[in-house]
Amino acid sequence: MKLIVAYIQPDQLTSVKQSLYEKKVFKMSVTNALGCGQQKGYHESYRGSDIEVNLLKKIRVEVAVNDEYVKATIDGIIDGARTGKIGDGKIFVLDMVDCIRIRTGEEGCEAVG
Amino acid sequence: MKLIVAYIQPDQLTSVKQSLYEKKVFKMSVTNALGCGQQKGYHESYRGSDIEVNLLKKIRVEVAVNDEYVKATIDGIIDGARTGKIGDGKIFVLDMVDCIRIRTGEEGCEAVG
Amino acid sequence: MKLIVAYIQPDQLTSVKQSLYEKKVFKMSVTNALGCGQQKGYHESYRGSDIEVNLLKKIRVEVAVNDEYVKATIDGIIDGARTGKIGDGKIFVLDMVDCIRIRTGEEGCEAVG
Amino acid sequence: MIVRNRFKSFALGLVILLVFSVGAYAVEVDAGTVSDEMFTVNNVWMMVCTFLVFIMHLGFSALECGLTRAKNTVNILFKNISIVSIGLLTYTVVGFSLMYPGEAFAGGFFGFSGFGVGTDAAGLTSAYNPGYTYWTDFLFQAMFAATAATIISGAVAERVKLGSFLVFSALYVAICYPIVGMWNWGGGWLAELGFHDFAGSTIVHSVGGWGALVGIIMLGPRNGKYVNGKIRPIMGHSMPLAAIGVFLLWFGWFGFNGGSVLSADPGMVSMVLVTTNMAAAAGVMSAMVVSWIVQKKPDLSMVLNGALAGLVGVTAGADVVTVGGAITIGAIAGILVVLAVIGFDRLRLDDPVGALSVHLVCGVWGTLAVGIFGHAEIGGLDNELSFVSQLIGVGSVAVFSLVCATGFLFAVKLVMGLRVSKQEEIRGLDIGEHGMESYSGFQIFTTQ
Amino acid sequence: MIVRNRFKSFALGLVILLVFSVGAYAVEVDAGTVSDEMFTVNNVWMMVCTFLVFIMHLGFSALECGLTRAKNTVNILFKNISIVSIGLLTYTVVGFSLMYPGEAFAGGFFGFSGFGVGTDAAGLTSAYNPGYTYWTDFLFQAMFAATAATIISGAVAERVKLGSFLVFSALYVAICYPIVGMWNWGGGWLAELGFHDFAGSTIVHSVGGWGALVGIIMLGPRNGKYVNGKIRPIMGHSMPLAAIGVFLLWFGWFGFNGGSVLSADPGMVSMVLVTTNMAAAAGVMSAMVVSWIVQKKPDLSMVLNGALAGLVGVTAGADVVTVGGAITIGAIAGILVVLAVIGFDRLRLDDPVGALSVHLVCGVWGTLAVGIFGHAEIGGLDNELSFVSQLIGVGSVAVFSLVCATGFLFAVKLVMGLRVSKQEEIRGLDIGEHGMESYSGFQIFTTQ
Amino acid sequence: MIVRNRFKSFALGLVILLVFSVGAYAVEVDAGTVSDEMFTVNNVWMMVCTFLVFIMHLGFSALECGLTRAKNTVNILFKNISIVSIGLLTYTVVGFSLMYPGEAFAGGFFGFSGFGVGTDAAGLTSAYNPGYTYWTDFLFQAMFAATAATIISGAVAERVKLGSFLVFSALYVAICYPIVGMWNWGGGWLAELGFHDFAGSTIVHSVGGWGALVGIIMLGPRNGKYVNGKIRPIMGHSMPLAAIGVFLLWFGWFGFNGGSVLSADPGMVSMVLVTTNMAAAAGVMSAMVVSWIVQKKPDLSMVLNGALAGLVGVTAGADVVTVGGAITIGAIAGILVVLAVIGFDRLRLDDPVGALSVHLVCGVWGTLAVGIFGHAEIGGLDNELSFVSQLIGVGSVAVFSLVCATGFLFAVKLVMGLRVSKQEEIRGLDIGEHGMESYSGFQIFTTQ
Ligand SMILES: Nc1ncnc2c1ncn2[C@@H]1O[C@H](COP(=O)(O)OP(=O)(O)O)[C@@H](O)[C@H]1O
Ligand SMILES: Nc1ncnc2c1ncn2[C@@H]1O[C@H](COP(=O)(O)OP(=O)(O)O)[C@@H](O)[C@H]1O
Ligand SMILES: Nc1ncnc2c1ncn2[C@@H]1O[C@H](COP(=O)(O)OP(=O)(O)O)[C@@H](O)[C@H]1O
Repeated sequence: MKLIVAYIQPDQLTSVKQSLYEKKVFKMSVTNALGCGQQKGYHESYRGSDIEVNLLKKIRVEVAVNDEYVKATIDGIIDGARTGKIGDGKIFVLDMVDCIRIRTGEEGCEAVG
Repeated sequence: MKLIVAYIQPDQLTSVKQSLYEKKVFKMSVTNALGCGQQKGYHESYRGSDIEVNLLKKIRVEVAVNDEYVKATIDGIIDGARTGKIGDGKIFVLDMVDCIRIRTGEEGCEAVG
Repeated sequence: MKLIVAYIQPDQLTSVKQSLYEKKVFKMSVTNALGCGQQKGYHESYRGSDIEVNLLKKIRVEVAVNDEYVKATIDGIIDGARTGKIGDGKIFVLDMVDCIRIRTGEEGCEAVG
Repeated sequence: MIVRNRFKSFALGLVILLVFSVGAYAVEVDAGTVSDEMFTVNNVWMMVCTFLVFIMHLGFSALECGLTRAKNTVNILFKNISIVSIGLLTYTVVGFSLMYPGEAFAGGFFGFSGFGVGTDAAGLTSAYNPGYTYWTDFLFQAMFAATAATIISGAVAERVKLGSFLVFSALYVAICYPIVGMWNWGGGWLAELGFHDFAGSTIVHSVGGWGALVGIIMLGPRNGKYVNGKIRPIMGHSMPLAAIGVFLLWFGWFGFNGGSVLSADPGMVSMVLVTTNMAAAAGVMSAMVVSWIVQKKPDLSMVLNGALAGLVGVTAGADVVTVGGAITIGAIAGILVVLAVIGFDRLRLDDPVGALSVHLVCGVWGTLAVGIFGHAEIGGLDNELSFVSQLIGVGSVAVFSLVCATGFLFAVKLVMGLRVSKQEEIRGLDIGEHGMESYSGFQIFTTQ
Repeated sequence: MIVRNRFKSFALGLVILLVFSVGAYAVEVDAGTVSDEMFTVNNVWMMVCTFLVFIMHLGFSALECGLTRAKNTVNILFKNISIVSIGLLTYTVVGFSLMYPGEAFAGGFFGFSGFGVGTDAAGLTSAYNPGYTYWTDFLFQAMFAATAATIISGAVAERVKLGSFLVFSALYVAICYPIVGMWNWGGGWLAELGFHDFAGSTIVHSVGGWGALVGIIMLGPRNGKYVNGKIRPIMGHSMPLAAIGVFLLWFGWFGFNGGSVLSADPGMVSMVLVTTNMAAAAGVMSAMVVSWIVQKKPDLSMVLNGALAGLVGVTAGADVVTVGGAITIGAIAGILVVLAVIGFDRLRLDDPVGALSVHLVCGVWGTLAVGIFGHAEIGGLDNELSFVSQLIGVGSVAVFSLVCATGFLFAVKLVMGLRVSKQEEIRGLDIGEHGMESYSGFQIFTTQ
Repeated sequence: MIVRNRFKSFALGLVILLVFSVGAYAVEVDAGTVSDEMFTVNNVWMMVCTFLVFIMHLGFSALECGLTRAKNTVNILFKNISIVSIGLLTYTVVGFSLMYPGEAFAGGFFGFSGFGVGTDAAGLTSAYNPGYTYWTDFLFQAMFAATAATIISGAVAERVKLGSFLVFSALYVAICYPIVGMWNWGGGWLAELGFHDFAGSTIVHSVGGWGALVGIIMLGPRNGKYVNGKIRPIMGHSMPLAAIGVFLLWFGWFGFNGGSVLSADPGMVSMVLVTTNMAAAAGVMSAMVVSWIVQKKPDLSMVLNGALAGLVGVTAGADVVTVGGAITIGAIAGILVVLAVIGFDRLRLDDPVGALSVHLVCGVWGTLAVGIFGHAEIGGLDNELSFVSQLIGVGSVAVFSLVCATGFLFAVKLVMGLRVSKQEEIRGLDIGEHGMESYSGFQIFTTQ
């Protein structure tokens, strides 16, 4: 089991959801986040003073999948999120030791899907 | 050391906190998130057009614990979060390599508690 | 590759960014969170009833780094976040199996930086 | 001036029903009792007061939204804009004729001069009244009417079914309020008795307050308010909205009380504005002091309620008290409101916006205070003021309002149900009743 | 009274250009036609109406912000406060002289009495007009002027370039609006024809509406609104702001229509206020019913639009309809607005705030309704009301406004471009055009 | 009219202390100088202006909230509603008697006619003043009084202790403001000198501004504003609130300046409204231009300040300038305000809302501008206008206000301390001073 964490552009969320659906990945969790990477920030100016904003708005997607789905999930995310511009984001893959469905108490691979 | 990540229903947070306390787990971090799983979404309608909302409000709880506490923590979360209805959420368990307390610099198991 | 997760005081974010920069760690993702630990909460009162608030505002910082940067990153966070007062927060280190840059499809260590 | 001999009036009835009715009135045309100029300036002042009372509905909306949770905001705004409209329309159809039936149709307790509104040419001259035309009279009174229902809205917020509330409001504002209003302002038995309620501490505010009390009891507290015998505060989601609400209500009170003089009489109106403002200011200060002492830190929501408390308190006697009297009434109202908010919570009466404490408690207090601090000669009244009359007024209005509210609410409960499901309450009435959100895009914790 | 013999007037021109102009007017000094007192009270009422119309601009701003996304809020507020100022200044420089050229300079279709404003002593007495002084006249009219541009602002929100919009607005409000206004209120050919538009259903609202239509077509829909042939709603970010907007607009309408009587005539003004309020209330109720039926759950934004629909609808005939007529007009407007919002969306005309549905559709409806429900004798008019005249008025204003709007917008598009880049649109105009955020610190999802 | 021979007045004193005082006044009863009708209409206008000035306090509150951070919003609202109340009450107890001691008690620099307020029957007739009754006079002036303290509130926001601020405000508004006011409007030495300050550019706005300056210097900048020699902007949390504030202030200015005519004189009042509005519009446009040039992108907060700058600027001379003069004054004020905001920041004077730039800089500018653009004959003044008198007025008020503010603030600092702890400042004054949040449920980043 793996926990896949992806940072994507906010406006790509809908298309990421779409392409994950096509890969039969239906479950995910989403948080909003600020990210700082290669992408240049922008300047805000307020009452005459400048401020550089380099924490840009991003969406953090978390998907827990069984190992056989890892590739599909990663591909799905890339398909949906890639625009080719700097700032498209990253995917991190973590090992997951266990997974439990709260409602039923199911454990492991059963619980993931 | 494990990092336990749980997605629960927002209104169960108080009771999860409660039951973790009873299990002597006092530390945790909470973020709000949107989740998409088995639970059906609902329809919003705005100015005559419909939209299906299937990213539902969830709470993400993160608890870092030493290995001997893993079971207690999972049980605590289940106790507090289970309502028996679809949408109760999931628990993900990750391996944690290290933990540091920023204030003192303590490392490892010491730092977790 | 490691994924480093740190909970820090909100007002230390700027100085954490600063000291990570000095350590040549330029990329990170930030979410806001609520935390509950050793730090005492405070009382709010609304229309005559009291409520104890013990979920305090925190910032969650996530940095993916290659193994040789782990120490520098942890030191950077500690440098920037330590005030010596309870509530300074914690750092969790997780093993990361893989990393993909969405824009280019690069994988592994390449993708992290 | 343009002469219109007959007016036909049609009125859109409750929610869907269209009630068409034609009213032909024959007010006797006296020679005008004041000069055209005086009549015009009086009427201008009354129209100004009318729009001030209108904007109070925005005040009520903002206050109610501010002191409740973000997930019920659409619902609250919806209720409030509907109530204004329902109030105006039902007042057209039956309210005005019930409240001011005129001598021909009068009775001590009940009178009705037919459906709809309309006037002949005399209604547009000072023969109708030296202070205003027929239309100004009607509109000013119609704006008042909706207020009683709006008060209830705040008390039952965050759990009442939309449809049920609208039907109840329509009934209450169409029937209960005008009948009570007639007792005093329409020349009924309370007026005969010498009961004095200048601008409605009892007639408007406590009528709303009693309705709110019944609503709160019949609905029960919001989910999560009283848990394991402990009070868990449910915080309002926007203090700026609450403050905007209170400032606008205070603003509107210039018209609510200032217009109740029913003319632009310079001495009287300006004195009423002074007593009104002083009571509000005193209510703020005393609520602040009490809140600071009782709650350790001064609570903004209490101080906002304090301003309203002072205003409601002085409303019954704004024309018969000295400045000192007004300050005293306001200060006591400010104390009462803080203690009442805390007290009602102890009694497990869950009132999200403090409607009971403000409108009921201070409405009663203000009416009784007329018997204590009022001087008939200040207001140029014909009769003496008496504590006993005031008490009778308060009591009889209480009984009638409680009966009406209970009856209507029971009927509505039977037919439509009163309260939304627990699940809907948790998710919020915005999604449950309207399928939309009030702050799309904003991240809002909904743990409560 | 203080006598001032000559006034020089300077006027700050469009955006940067300062246009200095001196106007010396010689209104013939008649003996006053009304008493000083009557003149004063008339003028007080007109000044009151002026500030009521002013606050409508806050209403428009709040409504537009509320129904759009948080990331464009700074931009919307910026546009709105600029438009008021541009409207006031251009009206000073050319607008007033175009709209009310006076007999000396009049023509049926066009007249101009020179740059700037100014009056001699007679302008301050009832010799100028029994209802108001020259200055009151000017300011009241100037407040109206900006409204037409503000209407367009809502329709093109979230994608129009700031500079382009400001230039377009300046042109539209300086040239198109006053010329159309002159046709009717300035005594031009529509007035001669017997066309009746009491307070501007056509002259103000549909002029704005036609401009909005052209803007919407030329700009195209917002990114993400119509995807793969499906309509994806883009939700407004703050229903409280939207509701504040509508309440303030309703409030302002007391002045918009009440002031259009052009005096404080008690009977006429109070009747107009009644018809105005009743139409608004009816609009709320009928929009509620339709929305409840069509959308399954009642939509707050529709009901808010319903109130405005009723108000816009009754604006043309508020002085010539019965209460029943007003309710009917308002109720139909409330139905129309809901269907129009849905209909325009089907036509892929992306109108974030419903400006077309409210101002154009109901403006046209209200104007035509005068030919159906209006009675000339109620308003004391000299001429008869006719459906045909109304139709001619609606049509001719449509043609002229469409031509102006298209011309101006094309010119602006050529020189400056009209629409922001897609990237800027996604990130939000607040950052793109102003480099700032409207809700600093708040977490806002920007997936849309 | 109702005759009241003696009024007793009680007044709730500062914060806790109740000061009871009885005032018995004997204004000589002249035969009325104007007709009853004229007196009534004058008085109606003045009452209208009074409620307009009242709602400015909501404007100030909203603006101050909007331009500061969400974590201090409860505190700001609390301060503002308290100040209105404190202002009204202290003005009752001492302010009115200090500011308008009347001939019997007058002095060039100081006069006092005893505690409390009250009038005999003559105070309710035009014998008191052809423009208003005693009570209208008092209430209108009392509404002005609170304004000076409110101005300071914005400047010291986000770091001042609640209790200390309230005590300071009470002192400043009870003592400093009325004494300065008397110098000019109460018939004191500045009036004798021929100093002209129509509605208070100096008497109200710069009195507030100087107090703000002392407050800013004594408190120091907010934590995090100036770091390592660099200016780090601290963004306001809600631009819609800020815009609501400015629109309401502009709205209120119709009464602030319109009421300062002290009657409903049609020519004079309407001209004053025109100059007032034109200056505001010009301030918006020039601030926009300057901000666009200097900051590259036009800053909404600057343009909002520009409107206020124009209004403050024209306040001293609204009755003595031409329309062209008003536009010029407003335009220059709009330029000054943008440069001043940037300038004060360079000087490390941390003024969250721009109170110094708006009220002090433009207050001074407006007063001096009377000496440049003013024509005594436009305002029908007895004396000539002179730049030197204006300068003396500005200077003497500066000295007195600075001395008062410094004295009071030092005293308060000694006894209670002025500034909250750094930790409280970081967490927010809402939790520190009030134990509550302003936006419960919303996720707000508090990194700043
Ligand atoms: N090493 C990292 N640790 C944590 N987050 C990262 C890291 N690298 C990238 N991110 C996240 O991914 C986002 C996009 O990265 P960026 O470098 O701007 O684009 P790209 O990957 O296309 O070069 C960042 O804003 C940040 O949220
Ligand atoms: N595979 C997954 N990856 C990420 N988040 C998940 C996954 N499965 C479930 N979740 C989270 O758990 C929540 C509840 O899951 P759901 O399937 O609706 O209920 P249940 O687990 O009771 O069947 C989801 O809304 C989502 O936030
Ligand atoms: N075991 C844990 N699991 C999850 N989060 C934790 C844990 N321990 C600490 N935290 C996070 O770190 C924050 C600071 O911890 P706290 O115990 O208050 O301070 P300190 O580490 O200085 O003693 C907490 O508010 C919480 O967000």
